[in-house]
Amino acid sequence: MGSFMLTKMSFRNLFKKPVTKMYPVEPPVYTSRSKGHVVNDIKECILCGICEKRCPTGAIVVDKPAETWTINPFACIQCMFCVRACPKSCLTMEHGYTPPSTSMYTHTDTKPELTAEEQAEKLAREKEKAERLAAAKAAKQAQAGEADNGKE
Amino acid sequence: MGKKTIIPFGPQHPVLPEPVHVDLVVEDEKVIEAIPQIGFIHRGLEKLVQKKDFMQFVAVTERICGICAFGHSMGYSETIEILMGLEIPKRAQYLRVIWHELSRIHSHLLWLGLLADGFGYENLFMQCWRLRENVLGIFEKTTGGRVIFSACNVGGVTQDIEDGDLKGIVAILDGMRSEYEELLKTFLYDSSVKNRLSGIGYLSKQDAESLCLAGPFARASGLVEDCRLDGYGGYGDLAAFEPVLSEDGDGHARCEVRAREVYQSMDIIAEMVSKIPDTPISLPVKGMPGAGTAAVHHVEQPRGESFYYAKGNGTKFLSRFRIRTPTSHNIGGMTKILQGCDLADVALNILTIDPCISCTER
Amino acid sequence: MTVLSFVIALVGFGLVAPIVGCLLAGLDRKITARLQGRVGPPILQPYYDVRKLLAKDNVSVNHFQDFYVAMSLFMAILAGVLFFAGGNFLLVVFIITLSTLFLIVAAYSSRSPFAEIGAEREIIQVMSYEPLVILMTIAYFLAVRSFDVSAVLTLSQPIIISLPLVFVAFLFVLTIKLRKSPFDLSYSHHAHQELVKGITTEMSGRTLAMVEVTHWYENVLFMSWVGLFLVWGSWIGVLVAIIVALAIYFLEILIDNNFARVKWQAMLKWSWLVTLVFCTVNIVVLMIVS
Amino acid sequence: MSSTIKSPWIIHYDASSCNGCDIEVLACLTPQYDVERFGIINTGNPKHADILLVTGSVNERNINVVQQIYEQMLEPKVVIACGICATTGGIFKECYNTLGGIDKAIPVDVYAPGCAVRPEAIIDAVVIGLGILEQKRTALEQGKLVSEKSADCVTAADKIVDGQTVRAAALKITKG
Amino acid sequence: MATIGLLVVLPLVAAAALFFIRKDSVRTPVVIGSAALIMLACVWLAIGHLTGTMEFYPLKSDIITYATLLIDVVLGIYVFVKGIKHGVPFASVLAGIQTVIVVVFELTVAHGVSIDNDIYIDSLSVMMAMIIGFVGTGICIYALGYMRVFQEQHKDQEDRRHIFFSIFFLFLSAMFALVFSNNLAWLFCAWEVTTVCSFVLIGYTRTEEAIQNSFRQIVMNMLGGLAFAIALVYLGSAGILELDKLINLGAVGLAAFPIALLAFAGLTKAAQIPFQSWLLGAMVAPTPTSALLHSSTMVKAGVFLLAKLSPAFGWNFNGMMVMLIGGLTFLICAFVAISQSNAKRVLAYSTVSNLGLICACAGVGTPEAMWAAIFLLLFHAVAKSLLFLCVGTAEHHIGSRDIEAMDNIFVRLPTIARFMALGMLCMFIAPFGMLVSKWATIVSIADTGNIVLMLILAFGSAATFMFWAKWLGKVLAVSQNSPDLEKGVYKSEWFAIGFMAFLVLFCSVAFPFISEYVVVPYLAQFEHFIFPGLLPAWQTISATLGFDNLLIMAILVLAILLTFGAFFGRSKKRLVNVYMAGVGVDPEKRSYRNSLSGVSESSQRNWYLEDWFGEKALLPMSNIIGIVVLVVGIALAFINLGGGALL
Ligand code: SF4
Ligand code: SF4
Ligand code: SF4
Ligand code: SF4
Ligand code: SF4
Ligand code: SF4
Ligand code: SF4
Repeated sequence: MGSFMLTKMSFRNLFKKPVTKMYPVEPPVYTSRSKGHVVNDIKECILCGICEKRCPTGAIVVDKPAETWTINPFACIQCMFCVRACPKSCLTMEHGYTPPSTSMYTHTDTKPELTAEEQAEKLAREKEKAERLAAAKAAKQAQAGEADNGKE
Repeated sequence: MGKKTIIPFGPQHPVLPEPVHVDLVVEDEKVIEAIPQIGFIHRGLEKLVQKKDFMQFVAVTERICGICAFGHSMGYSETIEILMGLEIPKRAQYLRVIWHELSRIHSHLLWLGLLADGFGYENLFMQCWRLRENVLGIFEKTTGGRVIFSACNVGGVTQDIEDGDLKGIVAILDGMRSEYEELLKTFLYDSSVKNRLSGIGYLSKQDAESLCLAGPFARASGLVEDCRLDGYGGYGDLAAFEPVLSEDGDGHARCEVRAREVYQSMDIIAEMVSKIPDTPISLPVKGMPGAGTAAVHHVEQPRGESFYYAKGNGTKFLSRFRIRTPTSHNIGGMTKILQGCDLADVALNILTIDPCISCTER
Repeated sequence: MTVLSFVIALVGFGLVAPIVGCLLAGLDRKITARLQGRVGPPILQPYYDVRKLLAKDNVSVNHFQDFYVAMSLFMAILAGVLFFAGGNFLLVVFIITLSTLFLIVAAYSSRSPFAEIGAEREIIQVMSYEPLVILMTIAYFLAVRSFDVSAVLTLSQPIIISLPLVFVAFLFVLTIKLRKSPFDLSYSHHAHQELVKGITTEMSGRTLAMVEVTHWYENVLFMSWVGLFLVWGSWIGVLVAIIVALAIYFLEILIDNNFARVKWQAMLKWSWLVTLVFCTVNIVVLMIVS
Repeated sequence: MSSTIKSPWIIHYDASSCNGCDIEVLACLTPQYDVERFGIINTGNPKHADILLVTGSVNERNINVVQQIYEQMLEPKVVIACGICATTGGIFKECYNTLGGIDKAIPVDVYAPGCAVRPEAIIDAVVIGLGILEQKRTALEQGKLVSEKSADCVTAADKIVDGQTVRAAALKITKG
Repeated sequence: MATIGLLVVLPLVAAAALFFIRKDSVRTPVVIGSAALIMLACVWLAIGHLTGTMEFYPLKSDIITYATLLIDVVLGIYVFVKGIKHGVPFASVLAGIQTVIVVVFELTVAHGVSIDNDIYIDSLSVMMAMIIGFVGTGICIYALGYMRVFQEQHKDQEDRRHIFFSIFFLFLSAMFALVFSNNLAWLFCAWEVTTVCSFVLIGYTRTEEAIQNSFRQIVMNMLGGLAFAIALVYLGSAGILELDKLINLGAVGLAAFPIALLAFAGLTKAAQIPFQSWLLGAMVAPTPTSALLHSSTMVKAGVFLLAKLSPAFGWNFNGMMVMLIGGLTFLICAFVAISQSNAKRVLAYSTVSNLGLICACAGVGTPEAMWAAIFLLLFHAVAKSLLFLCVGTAEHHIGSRDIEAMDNIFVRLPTIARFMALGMLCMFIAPFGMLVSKWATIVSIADTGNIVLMLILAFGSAATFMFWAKWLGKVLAVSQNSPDLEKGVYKSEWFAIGFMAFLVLFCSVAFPFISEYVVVPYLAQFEHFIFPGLLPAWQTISATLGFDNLLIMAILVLAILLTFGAFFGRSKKRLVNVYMAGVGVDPEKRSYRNSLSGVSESSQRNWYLEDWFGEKALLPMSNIIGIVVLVVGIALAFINLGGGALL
């Protein structure tokens, strides 16, 4: 029993600098893992829609035809399911929460228009792919043909 | 004197962190009747299993309650792991224990603060919450979140803590000890605190037993009641585990049990850190919970036993998921101790059972 | 007390007290915050609060409450003016009690369950400190041979020398009067008590602002009661009184921050016990000595 | 600048929050964040409060409570929805007993996202709320208020929404 | 002198007339007419004597002396018979003994004593006469309306209102006789008449409880009467049968024993511990009776006698006894009042408590204390009667005399509630009369340095604050609209209540002047024999209390009245609902959605702190202490102060 048992601590507090973080005068401090908002490196995104499927709150909407990736920051619960699920690892959980606002909004990333070079490269890639496919098909057919032959 | 004082206590009431409603019938300041009612936070989340697959659902369970958030995700994950026969790696088990015990420290500090506020000791409240920020800092550093941090999923944990950081956690906790000691002394021995806590809301061991109390509420009445004794997950590897008990059965005893459990948790964390093996932190989950399989599990949350039941049906959606939370056990005890107490003690009595309305109502 | 001194006190107390009271309240909040390891609000925060309250919408639960509260404010000012005009101490005591009564009635008039319980508790608080306050004035009379406040200025030594125990007992109930923990039963500035905001639950806007200002006036008055124990017929006395009053104010803040709120039973028991023992001993000794 | 924004008293109501946001609201009051720096007091009484912080979504049971608390607050008043549950219903929005965000019940002035909402976000939200509070006060003085969120409040407040201005406005308040 | 006769005879005639009047239409004008005449006579008396010094009148009328003897015998026989009839032999025994003593005394001892002055007038007795004349008759008028409702509500009871009114006026007559008699035998006769009148009035309803309580009253007061009779015998044999001579002897100490007996009689009549229970029991009577007993008659006779004897008290055993009993009663009954929820019982305990304070002041016996006692008596009379009348009317219109039932009375009975609040304010708060008088008490006690009384006063005041404040709060609680029940209140009731309210305010405002021109001159005549060395009365009071302070109080009363008149209830604020934790349903009824999803009404009951201050907790012990103090006090007076010397 006794009284004033907290007084020592109180006096210590009185003569020490307060522990208060002076936000917003001083910017907030984040750790390396701090969760804030989800950012999509849209260039890498292939609009596969896995993140949309994995998101438990339906915060992400992927519109393949329109080439957009949309997130509703007012629905995202920072669970990181999308980040972990993304096959391209193009989603990251950035520091810094979505700032409060007087109205709710969504954030949309559109796949950027490709530059001429990229266009060419893409075309080249597609062409190469088509060729590869064609080759493979041919090879398969050839194989099949062989097998048929073998059967016969 | 025909008339009685009848007060609507809650759901909005500054002393209640969560909405509860109590019809209080008071004479002078003596409570002669107290009829509680809840339901203001009921969301119906158990039914969500039909809409969220069993892997996603861990995010829902984590939000059963923002205080024992980790505990619920762990309880759920372990239930599913039992259901699917998964044995998760030891490191994941140990990490779960560490986070879970950290949660207990943060929960108890939070509760101690609220209790202090309940008896009008603002400074003490502030100091408890000031210390608690250390634990939240650990959470943010290790998982990125302060209160809800999605560190657990079925099959293990989502992120590792490097060994250096583990040492750091122990160091932070050790650093807290001396200041916590002062708080503990204030709670247990300061005359003005004792004056408010001693003797209020007494429940005998028999009462505690017949009312099926759980957690610190039960332990404060001398009941050995702690799921951690079952040694699930990493708890099985503890060298020794003795629940903190008190025989007094009053508000002060409940305060004491929780306050001392903070040390216990610190010790458990230190032990886990010293023993933690270097294994993977999760294992891939394949397949679905099988049709017709069911599992039950229980976890010792800061407030007591939380009970889980899950039933699979062969799809990615569970067909049933149920929780029974510590407060559901304890609410009978609360109504009992409210009878005949002083109005000034109503809030305290409600607080000393550390009610968790959010998880109770789900 | 002359008409002149009354007028001077009216102007002086009427204008200076709210400023001092406001600063004291601000200081209180700042120091409280620092004791808790926080930064705390600006010193002028109480002033901002009142200004804010004045700008709020003008509503009430009935047409009488704000009148009672205004009367409470008026009586608090009057008590202070009489005090500083050197008037009769007992009169001051009675009028400040009247001020409290108006506040109690204001709370009752709302018919809110929380305000009414707050009012009941306020009554208990009055009942706890009233004996001491009356005995203090009697002790004052025994020490000074007059009930007039101005009479202390004719003394050759402060009355605390003859009334040390009464002073201690007064400090005890001062905590109740200043509405500080452990005795902030009827309402406190912080929420989180079982009565929502107790007495002031139904007061809002301007009415609440008046309660705050009343509180400033009251605080200054009570602190000057502390000072009354320390002044004598010398200007040093005034200086000493101010310093000691500030120290006591700090002590009250410290107490506020180091105690759980007690229940009314304990408050009543303790304050009566302290009153009974300390005052009796002090007065008996005083009468034997003189 | 009037005193209204130097003394925002808050009331917090837990609609059907999971406690995560609640404890962050409470944490704002404690030493680490200490919003009393801005003159904020947690009054717990709608009649004294200027800002209503609601956490959690509304359900059948509490929607009336939320509305009653809101109605009992005196003008000028501001509502801040704290947390994802309060803004949209969050992960619970598909639950059978969840009606959705707070704006299903009362007009919301500021939405503060986050699960759980971070104390810093609450502070930002309050700062934005202060701007709106000040506008409403002016409107009240001119007799133009208003229990509903008026249109010009929204646009004016929107102007100070992006991070920079929020910070600037906040700095002005904390320093001034 | 003739006015005094008029004052005694007028009500007597009215009483006789009213005994035969059974019709309301005749009774009303008779009551009002006699009341008006009595008031006029009082005014006339006041004009002549209010500020004058003491005057004596040697009447030397044997007829009156024999008449008093006759009355004494008749009363004795009446009580004797009643006692037999209702099976209370103890009362009969007391009545028998008393009558025998008196008859023997009158026919033997008293015959030989020559009486110089039978009648006297001084400002105190004029003031008492004013109280009786104004307050008492006001209550009679009030009773007209009240008793009509009472009779309507108690149809089963035989209409005995003619007796009721007759006794009322008889009572007044006896009181007038009492305050002007210098001849102790006459005084005794009036004394006994008041006892029997209240006996009849308390038993008026003839219910079992009423009869039981009326007998409690008569037994306790007969004890006092017996003491009075013994004192008479004792004094008669010493050759002193005049009040003024007795008082002048008092300080010398020879008359200590008879004065102790007279003080005992006064204490029983003033319902002091351990005799408080008779006054509580008297609450079963219709409210005008209670009002009359409390404000202007009966108990006032007790304290009046003590106030008269006051100069003979001081630091002697008698003063000590009266002071201790008074102080104890003040303290304990104030506490017990906290635990009561029946409005009339609260009023009764408050009366007993206040009378205790008056007794204590009388016991202290300094000029300031006497000053305080007189003002306490005055303000108690006016404020208490106002309160009783309000409670009575309220009871008829809300159907209960429980304080809890008065919830929201502010809206349901707006005028009554406001008057009631005025009465309460006057009872316990500055700047109204009672508190100012209490102030003087504090001053006088501080002066004499009586630590026990200091403590009693300090704690008693706190208790007083509590029970009044909580009741006041209940009366002033406002809801926005409830039915107005005031329609059915009779004009006579309104008149009486309004009149009392006027008296309360008049006295509060005129306070400084009453003090300076009436009371202080009265006290000035005693300065020579109390506390030599103290300043004369007027100077002590001005030095410690100060005329200017009284003036401040009076101005404050006026200021409060004006502000209330100007602003009360004039607020322009928009009305909103009461906070109900978010689940309010109907703000008028204070209802809310309860735990069973139904609708409950919230309510608020005052605190009664039964465990701390209940009757059971406090009274048994205090009764024992009271009895011990009385026994020891009288015994000491008998043994120590040389009773033999006088003989
Ligand atoms: S999962 Fe990754 S790649 Fe697929 S749509 Fe989402 S962000 Fe794009
Ligand atoms: S973090 Fe979670 S809630 Fe947010 S978008 Fe990704 S999956 Fe959806
Ligand atoms: S399930 Fe229960 S709570 Fe729900 S409606 Fe039926 S009875 Fe009511
Ligand atoms: S708890 Fe289970 S049974 Fe109850 S509502 Fe939720 S899903 Fe349905
Ligand atoms: S008991 Fe429930 S509601 Fe309370 S903190 Fe824990 S999980 Fe949350
Ligand atoms: S016991 Fe309560 S706080 Fe803890 S996990 Fe369960 S619901 Fe959450
Ligand atoms: S937003 Fe997240 S933390 Fe907040 S109440 Fe909802 S689920 Fe809980």
